[in-house]
Amino acid sequence: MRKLIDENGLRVDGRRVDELRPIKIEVGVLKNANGSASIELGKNKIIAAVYGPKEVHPKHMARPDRSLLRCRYHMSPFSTETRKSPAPSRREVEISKVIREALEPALILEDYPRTAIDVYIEVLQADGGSRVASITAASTALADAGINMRDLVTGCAVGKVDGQIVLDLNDIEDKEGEVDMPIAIMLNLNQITLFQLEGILTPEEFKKAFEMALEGCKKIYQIQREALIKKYFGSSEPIPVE
Amino acid sequence: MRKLIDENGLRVDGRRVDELRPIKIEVGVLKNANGSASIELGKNKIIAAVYGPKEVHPKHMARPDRSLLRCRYHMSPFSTETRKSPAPSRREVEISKVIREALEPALILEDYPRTAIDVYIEVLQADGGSRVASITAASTALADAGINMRDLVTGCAVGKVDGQIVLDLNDIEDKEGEVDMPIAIMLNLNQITLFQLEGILTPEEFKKAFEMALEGCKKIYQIQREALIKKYFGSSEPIPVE
Amino acid sequence: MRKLIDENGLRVDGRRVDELRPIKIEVGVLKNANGSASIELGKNKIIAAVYGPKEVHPKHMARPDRSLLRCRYHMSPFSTETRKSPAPSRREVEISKVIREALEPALILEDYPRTAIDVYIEVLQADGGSRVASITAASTALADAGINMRDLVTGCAVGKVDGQIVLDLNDIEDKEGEVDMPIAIMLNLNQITLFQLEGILTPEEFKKAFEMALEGCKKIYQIQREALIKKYFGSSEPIPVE
Amino acid sequence: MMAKKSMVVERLRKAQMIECLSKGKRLDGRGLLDYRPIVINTEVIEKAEGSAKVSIGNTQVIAGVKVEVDEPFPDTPNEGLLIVNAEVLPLASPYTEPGPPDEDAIELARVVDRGIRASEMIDLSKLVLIEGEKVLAVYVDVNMLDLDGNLFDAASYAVVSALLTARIPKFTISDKGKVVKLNEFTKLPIKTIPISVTMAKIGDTLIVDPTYEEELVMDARVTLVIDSDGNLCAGQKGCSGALSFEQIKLACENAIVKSKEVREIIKRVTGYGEA
Amino acid sequence: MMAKKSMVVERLRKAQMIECLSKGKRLDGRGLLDYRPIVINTEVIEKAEGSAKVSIGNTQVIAGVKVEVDEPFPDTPNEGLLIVNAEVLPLASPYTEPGPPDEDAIELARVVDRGIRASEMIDLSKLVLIEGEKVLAVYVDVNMLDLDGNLFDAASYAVVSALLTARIPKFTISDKGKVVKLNEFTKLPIKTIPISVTMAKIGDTLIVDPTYEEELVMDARVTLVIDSDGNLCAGQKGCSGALSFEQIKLACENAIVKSKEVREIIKRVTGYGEA
Amino acid sequence: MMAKKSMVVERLRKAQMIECLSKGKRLDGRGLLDYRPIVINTEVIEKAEGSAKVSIGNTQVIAGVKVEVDEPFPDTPNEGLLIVNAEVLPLASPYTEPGPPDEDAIELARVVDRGIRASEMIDLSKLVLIEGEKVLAVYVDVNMLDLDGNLFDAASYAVVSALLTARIPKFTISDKGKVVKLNEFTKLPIKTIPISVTMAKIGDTLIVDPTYEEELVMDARVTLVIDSDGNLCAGQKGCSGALSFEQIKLACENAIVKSKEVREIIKRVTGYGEA
Repeated sequence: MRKLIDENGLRVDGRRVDELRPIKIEVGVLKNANGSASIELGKNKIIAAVYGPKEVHPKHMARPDRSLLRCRYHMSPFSTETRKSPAPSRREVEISKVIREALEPALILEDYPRTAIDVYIEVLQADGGSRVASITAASTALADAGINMRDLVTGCAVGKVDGQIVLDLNDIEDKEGEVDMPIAIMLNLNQITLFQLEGILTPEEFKKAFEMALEGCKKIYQIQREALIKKYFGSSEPIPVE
Repeated sequence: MRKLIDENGLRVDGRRVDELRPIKIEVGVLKNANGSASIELGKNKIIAAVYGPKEVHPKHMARPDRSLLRCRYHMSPFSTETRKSPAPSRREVEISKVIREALEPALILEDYPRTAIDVYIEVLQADGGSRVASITAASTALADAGINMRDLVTGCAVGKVDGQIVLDLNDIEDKEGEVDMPIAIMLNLNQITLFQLEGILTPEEFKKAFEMALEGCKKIYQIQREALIKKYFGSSEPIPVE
Repeated sequence: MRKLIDENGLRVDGRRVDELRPIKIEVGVLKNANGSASIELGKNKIIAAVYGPKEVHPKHMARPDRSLLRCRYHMSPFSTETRKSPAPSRREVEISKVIREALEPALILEDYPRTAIDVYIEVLQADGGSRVASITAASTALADAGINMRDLVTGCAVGKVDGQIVLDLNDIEDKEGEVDMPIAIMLNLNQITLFQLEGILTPEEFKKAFEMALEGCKKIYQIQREALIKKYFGSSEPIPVE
Repeated sequence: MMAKKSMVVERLRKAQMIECLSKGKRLDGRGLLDYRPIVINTEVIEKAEGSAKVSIGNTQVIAGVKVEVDEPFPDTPNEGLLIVNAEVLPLASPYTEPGPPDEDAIELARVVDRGIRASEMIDLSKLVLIEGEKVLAVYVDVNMLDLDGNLFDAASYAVVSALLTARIPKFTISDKGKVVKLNEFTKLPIKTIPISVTMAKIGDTLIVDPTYEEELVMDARVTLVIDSDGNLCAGQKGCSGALSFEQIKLACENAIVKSKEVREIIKRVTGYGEA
Repeated sequence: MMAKKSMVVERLRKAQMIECLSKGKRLDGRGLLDYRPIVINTEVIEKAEGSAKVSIGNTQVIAGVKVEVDEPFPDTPNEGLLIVNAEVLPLASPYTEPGPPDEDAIELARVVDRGIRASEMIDLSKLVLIEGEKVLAVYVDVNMLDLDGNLFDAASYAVVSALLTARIPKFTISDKGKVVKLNEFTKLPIKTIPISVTMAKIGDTLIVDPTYEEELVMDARVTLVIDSDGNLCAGQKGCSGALSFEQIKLACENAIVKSKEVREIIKRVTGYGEA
Repeated sequence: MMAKKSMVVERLRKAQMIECLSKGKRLDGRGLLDYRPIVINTEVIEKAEGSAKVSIGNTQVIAGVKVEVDEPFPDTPNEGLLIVNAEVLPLASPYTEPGPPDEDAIELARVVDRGIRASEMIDLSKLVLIEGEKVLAVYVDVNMLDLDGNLFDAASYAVVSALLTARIPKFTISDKGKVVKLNEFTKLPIKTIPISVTMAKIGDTLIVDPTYEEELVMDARVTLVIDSDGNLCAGQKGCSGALSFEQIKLACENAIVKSKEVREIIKRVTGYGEA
């Protein structure tokens, strides 16, 4: 097994343990969608689109007191090292579900009774952390669609590599590392909306990992805000948080 | 080919040619179902559950003059020597159909217009005769659900092994024997509700096999009754047939 | 690669370059269908049936101003050299679509609002040109069903074999030849309703091929008419075109 | 495959039919145990190794046989494969829809298959090319073209006739152990001719070869397959009614008698048994 | 798996439950961190290499282990295969329908699988027969029989218990390099016993082992899997609500405590660790 | 992919469009034979061997090429494989739903594939590693991202651009006859650049590169693919209307002219043909 952190504490892509990969978010990338956003995080290239609130088909699925949130996370056949069949895998079905449940706490679905809101996520290129990047993009697209929200949702993964807790795993760290722990939060509400863990952590390591993930989310949140501001106010300058 | 009946007229599991395997029926084994029963017949372990009468979805399938009986016979992946795919096989589709058609003559479906009655059968472990054991369990579960019935339906298989007509084939006899003939009857009405035959019988052998199957059904019918009595009257003592 | 046209200008089945294979059309071959026709063209054996105008299920697919035309082109498992799976292939899906779009211009669908017309085509034996033979049979079946039409639709393929433009490709010419160009026309309206091309043609070759296909269609059209006349007027004698 | 009809019409039709049957007659004039005319044409699909088109009255079906080289099933290394599929084509009736085979088509295919297999019509042990490795797989696909009742018998006769007249290629094993197809042909190894006889119970009457109209009101259906020696080799009861103990025995007797008639037709048409 | 209920009833039930939970009690009288009675029976399916039936209160599930010889995945040539499937059978509740596993069943199977895999319960490197060519594939299928909440834990305990008691055949490699099954048996190579602890958040209260009624009104669900050393090895948050940062930490503490209790039950029932 | 719209609005829009076209103009100001701006970016997906993102006006598509080692088809043992798939992603328009490709997506993929294949763009005989045993399989998947008409041309240009710029690994055959991937790269063996030109017939006018709005009212669609020598190599008529004999000839002439313009754009963007 190759070493994933060198003697200087640097990772295979030269990052420090608590450093994010380059990240870029763009809002309004699709004309047809009611809201859309693309994200690049490391080699991840992901587009999220929102359609709705809209009529529900079939009608009996409509909820009289709120909107029906539906979510599809899908990987393009060319997004992975080995070609992926376009049919949804069990992994994609599970991730679609946890992403929906990560976005739902932030949405004021009661404002749109008897409607549906569809979130479609296409992973054009996959790197480590595609599900958390997808959540970040999707919540930005929901804001772009003008859906009433309690807060943005921001996702970030943390993990354990060569025995050390590290932020924002890339593909190699994800595959060869010991632990992957993706989370998503509503930063201003101190709430976790996605939490998954795979791999062994002591209770102390868990706490450290969790704090590191929160720090990552804070940085990504700023980039989400800037992307929205850039579209709506024509400026990409950071605006002070209220 | 190994001999399936020895010089003393005993079969591979020590039974005589007209002897049933050990059989055990229990009523009310599931809390959620409106009626349920489990059966053990040799190594068969089968659960049958009844849901209904209930609303029909989709509605256009409802019948204005009777209840819609639906039936699903399904084998668990671990129920067979070699793991079985959980997707329904063509064999399971056919058996689901013949079981439904074996139960339907006993049910007074006219008493429940515009409803559906679902019978779900899960074979947790399969041995020879799983379809007839399923019918026996399912009709007991239908009685447990309080569905109006003309009679219990009782299933039993008969076959030909080493040239002899034998009752209640086990797995080896089913696979290596010459003939399998599962039947189901309404004992008190002298009616056959399931009849299948696979393998060569002379007309005389057919008559003999048929009579032997009827005798088997009579014994199994008593056990069905006792299981119902045990649940509803707290006793497993045989009560004289009216 | 074997030679497909010999020194006398004759093809593998002895035809001249502009000669059709033997063709036979019969009308009213199925009792249940509202209209039906069979065609034999070379080794092609194809049945087309029409059901409708009829109620649409599901209802929301009905069009308030016209009938909904549906079409299914399907090959029997035994219709090809190597057994074909009965599940529809992508090729069958595409051909079903282009056949529907080849028939639709001829049908006065506005005369049957809120209904559906189903065209089912079964290829019992496939030879070169099965899609154009299917169109010819299907439009004859539509006429047999009494659907209001602007004209019959007549299909014919033309291609390029050993560098020469040839009419009505058989199986070997289709597989080993250079170009296949199936077309369908409404002869009396000078309109093309199906056009496909696969293989390289110079603009001049294209014009020549197109004219040859039109000549083929003219001959086939006569046979369509005769088949209809035979059924409805009991005679197979050609009746002069109005 | 289920017709939509009003309950009132259904009850009237059934009453009328029972009335008629009680006089020993059927609506189309046949006797209770009469088949409609059976017409069989074989070798109708040149690209198939065997084929037959069968009509019984207005019911039309077609079967085709394709033979391939395949691996045997692990539990029967010394037997060739026989795979029977049935499709009720959407063009066959107003009540059939496109899609994968439904439970009716699956039952149909399995009962036809069971008759062939249980009668041991084909000696599968003679279809082995290399024991445990390469065998012939005989695919029989039967399509329903036009429905007017009694698909079980029509499909079965088509499959049996296609198998009886199939012309299958010979194979040899090369020095390197490869299967090589020869340009010679042979017949399938036939041991018996199983004949399916399907009866409907309407009221208390058993009739042979029900039409679609009769199937609409029948209480139960029973199919029995009889081999050339007059033995039973497969059976299937269908539909939501029951049969009395006496009726099942009567059905067997009827089947044995009727199977002889039909077997003669099939032998004549296929030329089977002639030198 | 979604119950139909009127909104009014739903709100009333939730209010009542929150009221009750605020006093540290549950509707069935349990304390917030109490499990219902856990009953485990192993070796209930003789034809499976391992099996276990588990009930937690009225929830009943059954798991079976089947072992086959298969090829390894190309990217892990030195590891055996572990495949966990879950089916919520239609007989298990009025809200389940026949059909392929839906997203709930897929999530369930994947979370159970993740707990086994991430804890390294089974030493997959010891399931290799011929490196890169032949390995043991361990299939674990878990069926939900009767639903009353907390399927995640019930399914997980059934799978773990079936694996702990599985009796798998030994294999040897013949001179010709073929895999030969021996008539001897062994246990799976077990390294740890992962225990799943599932909690529901209702209002602001975390409770362990929710019933179906509690699941109907819960805001969020969190499952944590703890290994024999008291470390976390898998986790999954579910449902449309959120958890506060404090709640996730509290959930970890609860899970570590409760996992010890359950592990003792499983060890006792399976006899694991006894000479 | 079918928009819902009222019949009245549809008729008005069509009347307006025909009126406008009769003056030789289109609603967006283009001439009848003008393309919208075509923007092509290649090598946008590093993990794919080749890729291209193409927009024509507001229509956006992306194609990726993946190369694998596979077995040839039995009937073409001396040719590599080319497999083109198309998906209209649900994010691409309000009228698209998740699910397997429908007939529109299947036709799209097959027509794009036909243009590549019939033009002999790629010399498939040069993709053979071991004759009859191992060949390169070139998968091209094209996703529709944002729909505003003329998917046929956009998808085709994306596929062609991705193939022209693909960087595929070299392989060698080891002494033991195994295929070994080298750490060297090469281009695909390109013989010609096929260019798809799609026209819509609205009323009696033929226009090039229809928008979604124009597609809503078009009577027929015709796509012609022209190779580098100005020959026709593939064609497809679509939609429920017909074309006159003259229109099909006119369509060919238009396609030959327009294909040259687009080929120049693709050559410039991909650098194809430059030393």
